[in-house]
Amino acid sequence: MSTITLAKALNDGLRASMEGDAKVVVMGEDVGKLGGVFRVTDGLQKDFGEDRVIDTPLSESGIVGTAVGLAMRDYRPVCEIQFDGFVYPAYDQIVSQVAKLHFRSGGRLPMPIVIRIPFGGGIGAVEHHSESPEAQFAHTAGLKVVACSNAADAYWMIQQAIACDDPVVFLEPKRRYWEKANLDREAAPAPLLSSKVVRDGTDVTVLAYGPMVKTCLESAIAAAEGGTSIEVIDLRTLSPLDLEPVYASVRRTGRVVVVHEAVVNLGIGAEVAARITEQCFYALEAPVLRVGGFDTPYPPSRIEEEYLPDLDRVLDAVDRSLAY
Amino acid sequence: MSTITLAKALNDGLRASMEGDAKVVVMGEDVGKLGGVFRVTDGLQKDFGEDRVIDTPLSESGIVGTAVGLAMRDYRPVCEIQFDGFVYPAYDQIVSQVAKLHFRSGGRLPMPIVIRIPFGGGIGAVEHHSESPEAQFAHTAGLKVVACSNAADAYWMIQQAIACDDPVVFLEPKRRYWEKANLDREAAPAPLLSSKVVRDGTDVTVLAYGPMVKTCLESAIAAAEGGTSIEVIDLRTLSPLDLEPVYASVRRTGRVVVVHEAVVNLGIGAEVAARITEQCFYALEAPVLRVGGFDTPYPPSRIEEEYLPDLDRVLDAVDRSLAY
Amino acid sequence: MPEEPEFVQLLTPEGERVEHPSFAFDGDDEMIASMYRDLVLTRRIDTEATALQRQGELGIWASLLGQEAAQIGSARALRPQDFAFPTYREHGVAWCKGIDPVALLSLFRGVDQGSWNPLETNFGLYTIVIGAQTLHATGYAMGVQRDGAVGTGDDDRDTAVVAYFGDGATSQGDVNEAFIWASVFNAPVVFFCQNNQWAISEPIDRQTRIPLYQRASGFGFPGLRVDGNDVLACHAVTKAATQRAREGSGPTLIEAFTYRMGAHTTSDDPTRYRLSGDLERWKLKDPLARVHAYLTRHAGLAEDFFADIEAESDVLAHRIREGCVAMADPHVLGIFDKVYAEQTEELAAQQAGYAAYLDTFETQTGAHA
Amino acid sequence: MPEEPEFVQLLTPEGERVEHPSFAFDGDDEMIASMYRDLVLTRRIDTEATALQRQGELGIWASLLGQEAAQIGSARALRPQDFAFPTYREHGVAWCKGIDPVALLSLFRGVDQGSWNPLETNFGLYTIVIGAQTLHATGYAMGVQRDGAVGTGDDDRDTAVVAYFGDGATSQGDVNEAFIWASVFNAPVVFFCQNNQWAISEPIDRQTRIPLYQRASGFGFPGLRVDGNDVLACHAVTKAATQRAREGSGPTLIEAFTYRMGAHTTSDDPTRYRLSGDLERWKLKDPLARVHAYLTRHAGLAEDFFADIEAESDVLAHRIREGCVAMADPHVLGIFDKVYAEQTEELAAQQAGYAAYLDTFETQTGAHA
Ligand SMILES: Cc1ncc(C[n+]2csc(CCOP(=O)(O)OP(=O)(O)O)c2C)c(N)n1
Ligand SMILES: Cc1ncc(C[n+]2csc(CCOP(=O)(O)OP(=O)(O)O)c2C)c(N)n1
Ligand SMILES: [Mg+2]
Ligand SMILES: [Mg+2]
Repeated sequence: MSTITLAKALNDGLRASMEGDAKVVVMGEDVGKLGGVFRVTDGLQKDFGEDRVIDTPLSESGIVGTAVGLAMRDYRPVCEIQFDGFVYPAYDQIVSQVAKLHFRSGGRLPMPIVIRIPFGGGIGAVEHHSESPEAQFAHTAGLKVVACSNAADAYWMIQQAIACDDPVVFLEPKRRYWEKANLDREAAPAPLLSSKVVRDGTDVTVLAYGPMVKTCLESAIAAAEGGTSIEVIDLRTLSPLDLEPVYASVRRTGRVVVVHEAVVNLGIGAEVAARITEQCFYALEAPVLRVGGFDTPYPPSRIEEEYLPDLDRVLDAVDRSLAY
Repeated sequence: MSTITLAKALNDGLRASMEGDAKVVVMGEDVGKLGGVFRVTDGLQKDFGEDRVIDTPLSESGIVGTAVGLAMRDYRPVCEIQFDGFVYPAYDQIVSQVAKLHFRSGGRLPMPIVIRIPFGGGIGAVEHHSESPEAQFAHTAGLKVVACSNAADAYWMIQQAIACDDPVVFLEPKRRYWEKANLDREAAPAPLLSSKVVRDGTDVTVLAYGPMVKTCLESAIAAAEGGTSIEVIDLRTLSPLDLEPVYASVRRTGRVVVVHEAVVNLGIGAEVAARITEQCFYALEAPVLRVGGFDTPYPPSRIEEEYLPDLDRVLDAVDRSLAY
Repeated sequence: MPEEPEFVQLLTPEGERVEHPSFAFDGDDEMIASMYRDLVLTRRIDTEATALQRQGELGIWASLLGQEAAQIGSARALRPQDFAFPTYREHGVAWCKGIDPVALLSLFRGVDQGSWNPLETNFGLYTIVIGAQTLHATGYAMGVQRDGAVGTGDDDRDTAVVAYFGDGATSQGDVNEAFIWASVFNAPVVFFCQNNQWAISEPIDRQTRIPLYQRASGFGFPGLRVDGNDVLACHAVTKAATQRAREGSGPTLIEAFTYRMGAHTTSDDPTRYRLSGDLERWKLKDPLARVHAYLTRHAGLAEDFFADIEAESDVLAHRIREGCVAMADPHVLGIFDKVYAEQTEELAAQQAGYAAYLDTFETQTGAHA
Repeated sequence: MPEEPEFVQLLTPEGERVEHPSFAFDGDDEMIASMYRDLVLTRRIDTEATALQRQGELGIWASLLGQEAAQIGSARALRPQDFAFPTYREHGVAWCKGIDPVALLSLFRGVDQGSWNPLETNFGLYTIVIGAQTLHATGYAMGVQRDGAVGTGDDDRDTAVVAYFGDGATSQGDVNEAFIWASVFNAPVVFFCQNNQWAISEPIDRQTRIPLYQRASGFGFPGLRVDGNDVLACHAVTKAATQRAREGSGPTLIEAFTYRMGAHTTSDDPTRYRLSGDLERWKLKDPLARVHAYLTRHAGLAEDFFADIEAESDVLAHRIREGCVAMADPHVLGIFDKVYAEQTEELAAQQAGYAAYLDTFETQTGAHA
C-alpha cells in the first residue's frame, strides 16, 4: 500500500505495461525527455529508449494514423494527446479508422490502441485546454471509452486498457493529476468496463466520472450533514456503459442526478437519463436531473469555477430531485 | 406551386441566395462543372462564375478553414461536404474554430458559414457514405444544426441558413434527394429553428427528422389502419431543439417514440428523451422509446435496410409504448 | 501548369524499349510476358466488374482502366513480405498480391467491407477516406523498423511498405503528414501516387500548380515521375525505391503519370466535365498495347500466346461472375460480432434483442429469414 | 540535418550592415531607430507579462524573447490594410498592428479569449490550435482576391495577408493544406514561419530533416530563409514577399531562423530537455544588441536616445501592470450572450435559469456577486 498521485499512478501503470509487453509503445508530443506536459510519461524514454517512447511530429492525425499502422504490425501503441482540445485534428483517424477497422476487416484487424486524453477544466488554462469531448467518442461505435477518477483506478485501468484488444479512449481528469490516493498493488482490480459504487446512500443516486467523482463525493458528505443520504456511483466506463449497478441503486432511491463537466446537451447524462428512465420507469420518483456545462464554449478561466458543476450545483439538483 | 425534387429545391434555394447576396460563395469538391455528385449545385458555376462556385482541392479541413477566412472578409461561404463520412477531416476546424470564433472574439466575429452535409443511408453506398454525424455537431455549442426532410423545407431552410449570421450545419437526407414535393414559392416559410407537426394524432407522438420523417409518416398511415393515431413531428432543428410543440403533443398523448438513423447511444433521441422526461414527467405513460442505429458501424449496404429503422421497427416501438 | 517534365520511360507507346540513365528494367522477356498476362487479366477483371455493376450485381465499381501498368509494374516489384496499402482502385496491385478477384467485389457488392486478411496477404483493406492509408503505411513502416526488418541485407527479411494514393489525395493533410513522418523517421515506405489527372471532376490543377513528384523535395526525400502507362518503367522505379526503403535509406515518392480512361466510378458521368479529345490522345498511350507490340515484334511471341491469355481471361471472367452472383448477403445479426475483438455485454444484449425482434417476423411471415 | 544553408542577413550580430544580392533594407537610420524602439518596447512588454505571470496575475504567458526582430521586422513591412493571423506568441506583431499590449494580456489572464477586434485592427485572434490560422489566412486572402484587392497597382487597396506560425506547426495537416490552397489559388498570402528551433521540448529534427523554407518548393512557390534575429533582413524579405502577394504573384514562405530564448511558456521547464550551451551561443546573436550597436556606431545615436526609450518602456511597463491588475473578471452570465450572433431561445432560457440560481446565493450570502 502506498500513497501516490494520479499522474504518478499512470506513470507506474504505463511502466508496468511496457515491462510486461515489449510491443507496447508510447507516442505523442513531448512524451520523451520532457515526460509529457503533465509528466505522465516521465522517465519512460530514458528507460525504454526512443523506439518505444516516441516524440512525434506535431500532428495528431499523424499520431493516431501511424498508430493504426503500428497496430497492424502487432504493436500496442499508447497515444498521448497533449490536451483534450487537440484531439480533433485526429478525429477522422479515430472515428473512421481506429473505431471501424475491426468491423471493416470482418474482425481480422484488432486495433489495440489506447488514446490517452487529459480532459476537463479547472486548472486555470487558456482556451482549448479544458474540453470534455467524451460524448463524441462514446457515440462512436467501435471505441471503448473509459475515465479514471483516482490514482488507484488510474494505475489499473491504464494497464487494462493497454491489454484490451480494442481501441480505448482513455480519459484522464487533469485537474486531479496531483491528487493522492492509496494504491494497493497487490489488490485485484475491478474489471475495466465496470462502474463502481463509491459511496453508499439511500435517498438519491448521483452519477459521475472522472473529475466530477470527487466533487460528488464532497457533495454527498455535505448533504449527509443536512440529513440527505447520497449514493455516489463512479461510472468509469462511458462506452459501453455499465448501468446494472445504477439501476439497482435507482430502484432503491428513485432519484438520480448525473453530473459531468461536458455540455449537458447530448452529454453522457442524456444517454444515462434515457436508459434509466427506460429501465426504471416505475421506480423513478423524479426525472433524472442533469448537472453539467451550459450550451456555451468553455469560458475564460477566471470564471471557470462558476461554469463548472460544483458542490452547490450538485446539491441544488439533489434538492430539486427530492422536491418531486 | 410546382412539383420539385429535394435536390432541385436546394439548387433553387442556393441560386436564390446567390442572386440575393453577392457575398454568398459555394465551395467544395466537384461543385463546379459536375454540379456536385448529387447535382445540388448544378449550373451554379456556369451562371455565377468560378469565383463564386469554387472547385476546391481535395481537403475538407481546407474547405472549412478557408471558409473561416472568407467569412472574416465578409463572405458567406456555403461549404459542401461530399458525403457525411468525409466531414471528419474538417472536424477540428468546425468544432474549435467555426463553432467558437464568435464566442472567442467576444462577439466580434460572426461566422455566417453553412456546412452542407448529405447524410444518412439507404442508397446502397459503400462504407463512409451513409453516416449520421448530427449528434456530434449538436453537442458542440456555437453551431446551429438543422435537417430538412422534404423539398419545400429544403428550399426555404437553405436560404434561411445562408441568411443566418451563425454557422449552420445543414443536413440533407440524401436518400430523399430525388423525392418530389409541392413547393409554393410565395408561401411564408416557417422559421428556420422550429419544429413542425406534420401529422396530427392522439395516441403516440413520434419524433423524427431528415430521412426518417417520411418513414414515420408511412408508419402513421399504417398504424391508422390498425386504429392507432400517431402524431408525427419533424424536429427540423437539432440544435437548438424546438421542443415546445413536442411537449404540447406529449402532454396530450403521454407516449413518445424518437426515430433516427444515427446510433441510439448518445443520438439526438437521448437528449430529446431526457428533456421530455424532465418537462413532462407526470404526463408520460411510458418511457420515451428510441428507434435508431445499433452500436455498430454502418453495415454493408446489402443489409442496410435491415439495419435502418423502418416502418416495422417504428410500429414495434409504438406498440411497446402503448403496452405500458 | 509549367511545361511537363521528363519522366522515366523504358517502353514507348509504340512498343520500343528505350534506355534511361538511372533506371533499367532487370527482367527478361519471359517476365515481360508474364506481366502482360497480369495486365490483360487485370483489365478483364475490371471489365467484368463494370459489367456486373451495370447488371445490378454490384452497387458501384471503381475502374482502373488505363492504370494497369502503374499497378502491375509497381506491385510486381514487391517482395512477399512487402506490405501494400491501397485506395479503392488498386485491383491490379491486389491481383499481384494474390487476392482473389472475387474477394475484391464484396465491398462493391455491399456484402462486406473487405474480405481478405491484410495480415496474411500483406495487402491492406481498400480505403475510401482519401489519404488515410498513407499514415497507416507510415506507421506500419515504423513497426518494420522497430522489428529490425530494415537494412539487415537479408532479402527475405528487409521489408518495404507501399502506400498507394491518387493525385487528389495529395491535398489531404494526412498525406502530407505521412510525408513528414516518413521523412523524420526515415521510414521504409514508398509513396506511389497514380496521377490519373482527375479527382472525380477536378483536373490536377485543383491540387497543385507544379508536377506532383516535386512535392517530395519539400519534405526532404526523393521524388520522381514515371510513365505510368509503361509497365517496365513502373517496375524499375518501384524496385529501386523499395530497395532503397529496405536498405534503410528512407522514403521515396513516385508519381506515376497516367490517365483515368473511364469514369471515376460507375456512378460518374465524365462527359459533364471533360473533353473526349484527351481520352483519344491517351488511348494512343495504352499500357497494354505497347507491351503487346513489344512482345510480338521483339520477343517473338506468336498468336497462340495471346490466345492462351485470352482464353484464361475468359475463364477468369466467368469465375468472377459466378463468384459474384453466388455471394450471399450476410446475416444482419453478424454485424454485432464484428465490432470488437472483445464483444461488450451491451452489444451482446442488443444482438439478442434484435434477434428476438426478427424472430417475431420469422414466426409470423418468414420475412426476414 | 544537413549543413545549414545560407540565410538572408543584412545586419550582423556585431551590428555591421552587409549586402545581399537580392534583398536590401529600404529604410533610413531613422526608421531603424524607430524599429529599435519597437524591439525594446516589445521585449519590455514580454518581461513585464512574464513578471505578472510569476506574481499570479496571469495564468500563463508565452514569451517572445529572442524573436523580437522576426516579429517587428516582418510586421513593420505590413501596410495598414494587410491582415496578420498570429499564433499565441506574436506580441511584437500585435504591437506593430496597434494592439494595446494590455489587451494582449486578457487571454492569458483568463478574463476573455481575445479582446481586440480583428476586423478593425487587421490582426486576427491569437490561435492556440496549432496551424489552424494558416487556413484562415488563406481563405481571407481568397476573399481579398474576390474583392479585387490584388494587382490593381493601388498601394492603398492591394492587400497582403500574413500567416504566422512556428516550426512545429509545419507538421500539421492544416498548414500543408494552406500551402496547397494558397498555391492553387495563387492567393496573396505570406507564410511567415518563426523557426525558433523548438516545439515545446521537441527540437526541429522532430518536424523535418531538411531546412524548413525548402518545404515551399514542394508546393510550387518560393521559400527563403532569413536571419530571424536581424530586424532589417526580416523587414526586407517580408516587404518583398508581401509586395509580391499584393501584385498577384502568389504566396511565399519565409522561414525566420531564430531561437526561443526562454521557456515555451511560463509553465515549461526547458532545463529538462535542452542544453544551456545553445542558449549562450544564441545570446551572442541577440536581435536587440545588434541594432543597438549599429545605431551607436553608425547612426550616431547617443545615450539620450536610448535613455528616452528606456524611460518610455518604464512607462509602458507601468501601464501594462496597472491595466492588467485592473482587469476585472467577467460576469459568468455574459458568456451566454457571446455564443451566437443570433442568440437562441434555448440559450436565453439557460441564461435566465442560471441567473435565477445565482440569485438564490445573492439573497442568501452574496457569494456569487
Ligand atoms: C476524405 C474524402 N473526401 C472526399 C471523398 C470523395 N471522393 C472519393 S474519390 C474522390 C477523388 C479522389 O481522387 P484521386 O485521389 O485523384 O484518386 P482517383 O479516384 O483519381 O484514383 C473523392 C473526392 C473521399 N472518398 N474521402
Ligand atoms: C493542435 C495542437 N496540438 C498541440 C498543441 C500543444 N502545443 C502548444 S504549443 C506547441 C508547440 C508549438 O511549437 P511551434 O509551432 O514551433 O511554435 P512555438 O511555440 O515554438 O512558437 C504544442 C505542441 C496545440 N496547441 N495545438
Ligand atoms: Mg486521380
Ligand atoms: Mg517553435
